Amino acid sequence: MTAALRVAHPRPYAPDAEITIRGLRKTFAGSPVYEGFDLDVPKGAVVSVFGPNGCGKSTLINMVSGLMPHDGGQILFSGKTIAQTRLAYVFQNYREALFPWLRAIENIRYPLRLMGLPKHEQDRRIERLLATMEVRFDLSRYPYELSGGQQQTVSIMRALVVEPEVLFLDEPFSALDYEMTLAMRDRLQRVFMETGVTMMLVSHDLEEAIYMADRILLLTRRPTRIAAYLDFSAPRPRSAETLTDPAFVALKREALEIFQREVRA
Amino acid sequence: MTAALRVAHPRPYAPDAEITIRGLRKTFAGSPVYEGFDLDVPKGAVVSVFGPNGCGKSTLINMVSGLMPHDGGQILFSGKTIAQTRLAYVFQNYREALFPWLRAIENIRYPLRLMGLPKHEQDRRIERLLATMEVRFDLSRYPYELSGGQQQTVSIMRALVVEPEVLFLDEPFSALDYEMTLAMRDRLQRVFMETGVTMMLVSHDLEEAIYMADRILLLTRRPTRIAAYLDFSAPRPRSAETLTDPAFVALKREALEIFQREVRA
Amino acid sequence: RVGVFPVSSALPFFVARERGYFAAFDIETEEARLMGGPAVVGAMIGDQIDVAANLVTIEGMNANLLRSGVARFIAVNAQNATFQMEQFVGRKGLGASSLADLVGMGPLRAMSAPGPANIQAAKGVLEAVGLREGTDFTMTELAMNLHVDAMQAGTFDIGYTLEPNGTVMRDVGAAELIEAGVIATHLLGRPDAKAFAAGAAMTGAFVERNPDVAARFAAAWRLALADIAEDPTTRELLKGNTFTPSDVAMTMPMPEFLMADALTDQDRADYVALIRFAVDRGVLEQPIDPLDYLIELPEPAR
Amino acid sequence: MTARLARLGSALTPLAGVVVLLALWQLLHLSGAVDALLLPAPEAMMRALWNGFVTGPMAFDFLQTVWRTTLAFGIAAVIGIPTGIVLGASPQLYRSVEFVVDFFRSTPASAMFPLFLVLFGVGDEAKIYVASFGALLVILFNVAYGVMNARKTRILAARSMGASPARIMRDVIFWESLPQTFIGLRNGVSLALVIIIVAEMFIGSSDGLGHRLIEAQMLFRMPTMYAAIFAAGALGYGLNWLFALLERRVVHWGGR
Amino acid sequence: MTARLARLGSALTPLAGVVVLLALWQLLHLSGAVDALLLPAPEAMMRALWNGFVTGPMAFDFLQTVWRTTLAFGIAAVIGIPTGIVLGASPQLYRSVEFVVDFFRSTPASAMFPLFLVLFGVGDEAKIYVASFGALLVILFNVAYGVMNARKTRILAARSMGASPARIMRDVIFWESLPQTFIGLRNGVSLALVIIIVAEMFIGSSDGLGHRLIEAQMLFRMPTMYAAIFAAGALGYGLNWLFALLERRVVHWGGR
Ligand SMILES: Nc1ncnc2c1ncn2[C@@H]1O[C@H](COP(=O)(O)OP(=O)(O)OP(=O)(O)O)[C@@H](O)[C@H]1O
Ligand SMILES: Nc1ncnc2c1ncn2[C@@H]1O[C@H](COP(=O)(O)OP(=O)(O)OP(=O)(O)O)[C@@H](O)[C@H]1O
Ligand SMILES: [Mg+2]
Ligand SMILES: [Mg+2]
Repeated sequence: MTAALRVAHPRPYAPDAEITIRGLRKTFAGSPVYEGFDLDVPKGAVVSVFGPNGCGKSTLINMVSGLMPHDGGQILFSGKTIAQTRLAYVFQNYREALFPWLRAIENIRYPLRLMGLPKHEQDRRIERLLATMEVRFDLSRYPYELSGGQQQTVSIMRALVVEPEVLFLDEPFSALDYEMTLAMRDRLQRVFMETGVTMMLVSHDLEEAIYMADRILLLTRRPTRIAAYLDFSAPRPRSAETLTDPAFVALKREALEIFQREVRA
Repeated sequence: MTAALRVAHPRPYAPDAEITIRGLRKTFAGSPVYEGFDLDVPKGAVVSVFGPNGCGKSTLINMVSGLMPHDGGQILFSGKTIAQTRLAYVFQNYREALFPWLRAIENIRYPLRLMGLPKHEQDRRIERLLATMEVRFDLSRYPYELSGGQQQTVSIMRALVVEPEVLFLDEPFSALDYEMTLAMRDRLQRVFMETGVTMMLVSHDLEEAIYMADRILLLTRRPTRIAAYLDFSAPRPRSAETLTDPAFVALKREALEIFQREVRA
Repeated sequence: RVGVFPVSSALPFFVARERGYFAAFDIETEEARLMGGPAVVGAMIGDQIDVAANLVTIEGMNANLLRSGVARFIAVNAQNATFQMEQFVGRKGLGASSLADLVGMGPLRAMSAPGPANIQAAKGVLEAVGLREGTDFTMTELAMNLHVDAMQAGTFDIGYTLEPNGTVMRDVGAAELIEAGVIATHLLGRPDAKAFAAGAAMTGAFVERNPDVAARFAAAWRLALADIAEDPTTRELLKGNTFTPSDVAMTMPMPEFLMADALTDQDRADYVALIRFAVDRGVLEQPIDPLDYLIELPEPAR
Repeated sequence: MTARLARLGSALTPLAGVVVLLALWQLLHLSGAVDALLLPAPEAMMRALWNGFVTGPMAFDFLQTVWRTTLAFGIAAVIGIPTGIVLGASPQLYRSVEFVVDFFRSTPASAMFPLFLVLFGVGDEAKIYVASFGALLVILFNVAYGVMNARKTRILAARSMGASPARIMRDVIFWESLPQTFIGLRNGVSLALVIIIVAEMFIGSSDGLGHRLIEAQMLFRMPTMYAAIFAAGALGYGLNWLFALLERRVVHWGGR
Repeated sequence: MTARLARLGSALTPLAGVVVLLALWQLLHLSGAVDALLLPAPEAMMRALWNGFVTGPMAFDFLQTVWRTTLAFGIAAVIGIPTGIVLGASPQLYRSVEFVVDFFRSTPASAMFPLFLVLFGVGDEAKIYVASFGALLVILFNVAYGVMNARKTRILAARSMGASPARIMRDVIFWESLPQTFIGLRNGVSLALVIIIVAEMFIGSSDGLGHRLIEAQMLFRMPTMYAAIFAAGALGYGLNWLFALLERRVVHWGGR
């Protein structure tokens, strides 16, 4: 990482941003994914990331969360280092991110153990989490005994249980059933309203992306640029009515147009 | 498998069924998923399977396609054995079903090699397939170099290239972007219209499930029963208009009601 | 601390221990079983043992070449046609009753006990009777524990082996004796010559450090040698202590155990001749006089 | 009923191996291809084994060998597993010690005996350490490669949760490489046993299966020799079986 | 620039191992903990090595050992890999031969010499076969466990496409277990080398590193003995390095 070599960049730093990205560069096998990419994620906002397959959404989140090295540019957290920030991440491949040697419930408990919480506090937090979600399956099973959607549910629960400051969600509802998806959306919204967590959510469901978001980040094909960075400021809690709200419908149409123009380009 | 021990079952065999399931029984760790489960999948029909997480959709497809043993009951293909039927399967965990030692294009070619087709015929088929889909990424990459959605795309292409008689799709669009999902739906519809393949499609998107289907199979929670087995006979090719068709909207409402009743039960 | 290579030539150690001679001279022994010469020599150089109950003289001289005085022999074992140790055997039905009979039988597949000393002795003997390597015989060295198997399996025509393997082979019918005491007869020139192939040795460091203990040890050793010469029941001690089958322990040939001061002038000349052979054959890198490393310790005052 | 039969059958499967081995032996013996003195009937071996264990010293030898092997293996495992994990977690680090590991893995223990004699004296220690050393290298090698070949997603998951490198090794890499670790342990325990026996044969010992074996060889007591080999091999199988059992208990997620 | 330096650095990393080994040796030597006759300076070993290779017979010995090892290993790999795959694909089948595999894996080759001597004589064949046998077992064991521990999804995928069991083994299981196979091959090639050297030491040979080694040991020529050991160890490292290189080429998907 040659951050030191970075050329001075015109764009100023936004003071209220939780995550500030400047001049980000990432290359795979010689061809660039990101080049001089800038982004601000406001503190306490939900940013939905919407873009075509392979444009680099997972790559972006991986770099921001410090799991993947970037080739150039800077990623800054508001005043803190990544290590000081309590973050949680729901991986796109939730199957491989769970620990098969731990039961589902222990998978959920694991980040709490990492935080060094005493046992009773761990139990308390888990119980609090369970109380707010209707989990219909046996959490004392091992991950490989669960269906895809159940695994994804466990994965989300593991992320929520730490009450993170920053939450990354990479297509977190892709395997959930109709009911569960709705429930999880609501649950996330409630978490957001209660704790003001900063969230980056990747979703291929435009309706969902807008419904959840304060800001919608539309990305182009590789090399990836920002096609648009839209605002959606409907009041929370949002509900089924929001979906039929004219502002919502208009924004959705606009986003779709931008997306289709960029994708077909 | 104690098929021989099966007690006589009242339900008659449907003569026009591609797949006939009678008295299916499957137990995991002592608790049943299926018990005395009957189902007919008509020849040349698309059956969408819709049901809550963990109800046994993947399990059902796995058993029908002969990949997982069942504990009792019969699964019959019209007059043929499974081995004689050319079937294709898009796995829910598409990531692990691709061969990482083969390039994407070779992954797609693999089933053709299995069929023993000569090289030029393989090439011809692959070209024909590629001509009908807009693949925007480099197929000479290895699977682990592809994004989630790209991997899923390869997975679907591998299934389509063999021009199967029976096609199983387990949440095949879960990782695809907006455009790609639409394109794939259309592509599948075209395949269906051209070849009259029998299809079983698992989807959590009710709209998609109905849009694609001749029949919609609604499943309950475990132990899994058929909540409803609805017909949808809108003419093909279907398009965006279909989604606003009153019959479609009514059916969707009905299915949703049934589903919610069963899931909340 | 005594290093013991558990073969028949270690008998004096067991006699001295079991019959209480060590105890009588107030010596406590700690037995370290070591398989083969290199291990014994290494332990002597490394000062891990004080005495080697049985050390091949050529290996001892080799050690002395590396560091003078590491191996000082208090006793040596003679072997010849009477005191049989090394010998040539032939496979069943070979029909040779002396080495001379082998002439013209070639090419013979020969095996030898392992190590350059043994190989050179074996080759030297065959060459002395007029056989040439390559045309009349080919020589393969083989670990001692495989000798009986190899002869029984008919892998070789003739073999240069040591006791008790020779006796075992004859007993199980794996091979027939051709000639024993071949070093004395063919290399030293007389059937009654004494080939001092092995002996009991002390490290120079030990002798210097504890001359008194060394002297008492030698005295105990002397009593044991005397017993062995006169009392065949000492051989009972071969059983269990050494790799000697109990059924042959009482009958198998043994070398003649001699204290260093019991060597006659002729014996000394034979000893020098043997070592010179080793030097000539390149087994020892430089000439060395073995007599310098015979040590005669005074009778301890009791 | 069928389930219980099946369970019984699968418990007996390993016995099939014994039977096959003895049957092949018996056939070879009967065929006369090999001199009967050199390859006695399995029955003669069995008798020697029985006598050796019941009236002879073999039971004691067996226990001595078991004890030495256990010690040697224990040392090797305790050092080898953590070292393997740490080295494997940093391929660059592993490459820098790879020469030493591969060097000594490819050097016969018998060649190293002189050095170990010098370093550790002529007692049991030398044998135990040389066996430990051999087993250690194999365990370390297997564990390190298990770690290097492990999937990276779970490590990333743990890191995203803020786990320290040490925690990641303990909580993730250790488990992730566990199947390979078991293979290493089984390779290691067999090697420890082999080296102990060879040491008992060639560094000199007054007990142990290796001593019994070389003595029988020297004395041309073939049934006893084969009995000692059989005891050693069966011991090796037994130790491996223990680990296989443990593995099946612990690595329940294997292949899933 | 930095990239090229880094590449150079990583190419030199293995040398670090050599340096570390020699430095430790030198230290041990200088410390005087071990008698200098028994553990000569590494420099003396190096000189013996150089002389042995340039003017002495060591180059020929080295090639002989390489040749025997290659043959033995080749036979073992050609038989071991397919057998391992077939056995591993059916755990029940594997259990039934497990006794034999674990038995002989835990039996020292030196103990089996009498039998192999009887079966194959004292020529090169005996050495090569006994080494083959040893390496075969290790390769088979590793491959079979690699297969058993492999993930099942891809096998199911191939089966759903109508692949026959034989095709599945060739097209999927083989690849799936390839990382483990390479570990097995590396264990196997080291073991083949070890057994060849031990055989050269103990069953009649007039050349080969093992012969050179035992001769030097008998003559107490320590520098030559260590030179032979060093040559053997370095050969072992070289063979392992070849496989590591091959593995990095072939198993590009490792850990992903
Ligand atoms: N290891 C790699 N080698 C080469 N290219 C890679 C590698 N990993 C990712 N890529 C490429 O980088 C691009 C971005 O991948 P990424 O997974 O971030 O996409 P994504 O936006 O998350 O897509 P999806 O919606 O399908 O999940 C893709 O085009 C992919 O082919
Ligand atoms: N190996 C196993 N052991 C125990 N239970 C299992 C095992 N495999 C699956 N199950 C259970 O079987 C049920 C059906 O699983 P299946 O994967 O078929 O669900 P699904 O309908 O495909 O769900 P999803 O929509 O989440 O993919 C689940 O409740 C799961 O917990
Ligand atoms: Mg992605
Ligand atoms: Mg499923």
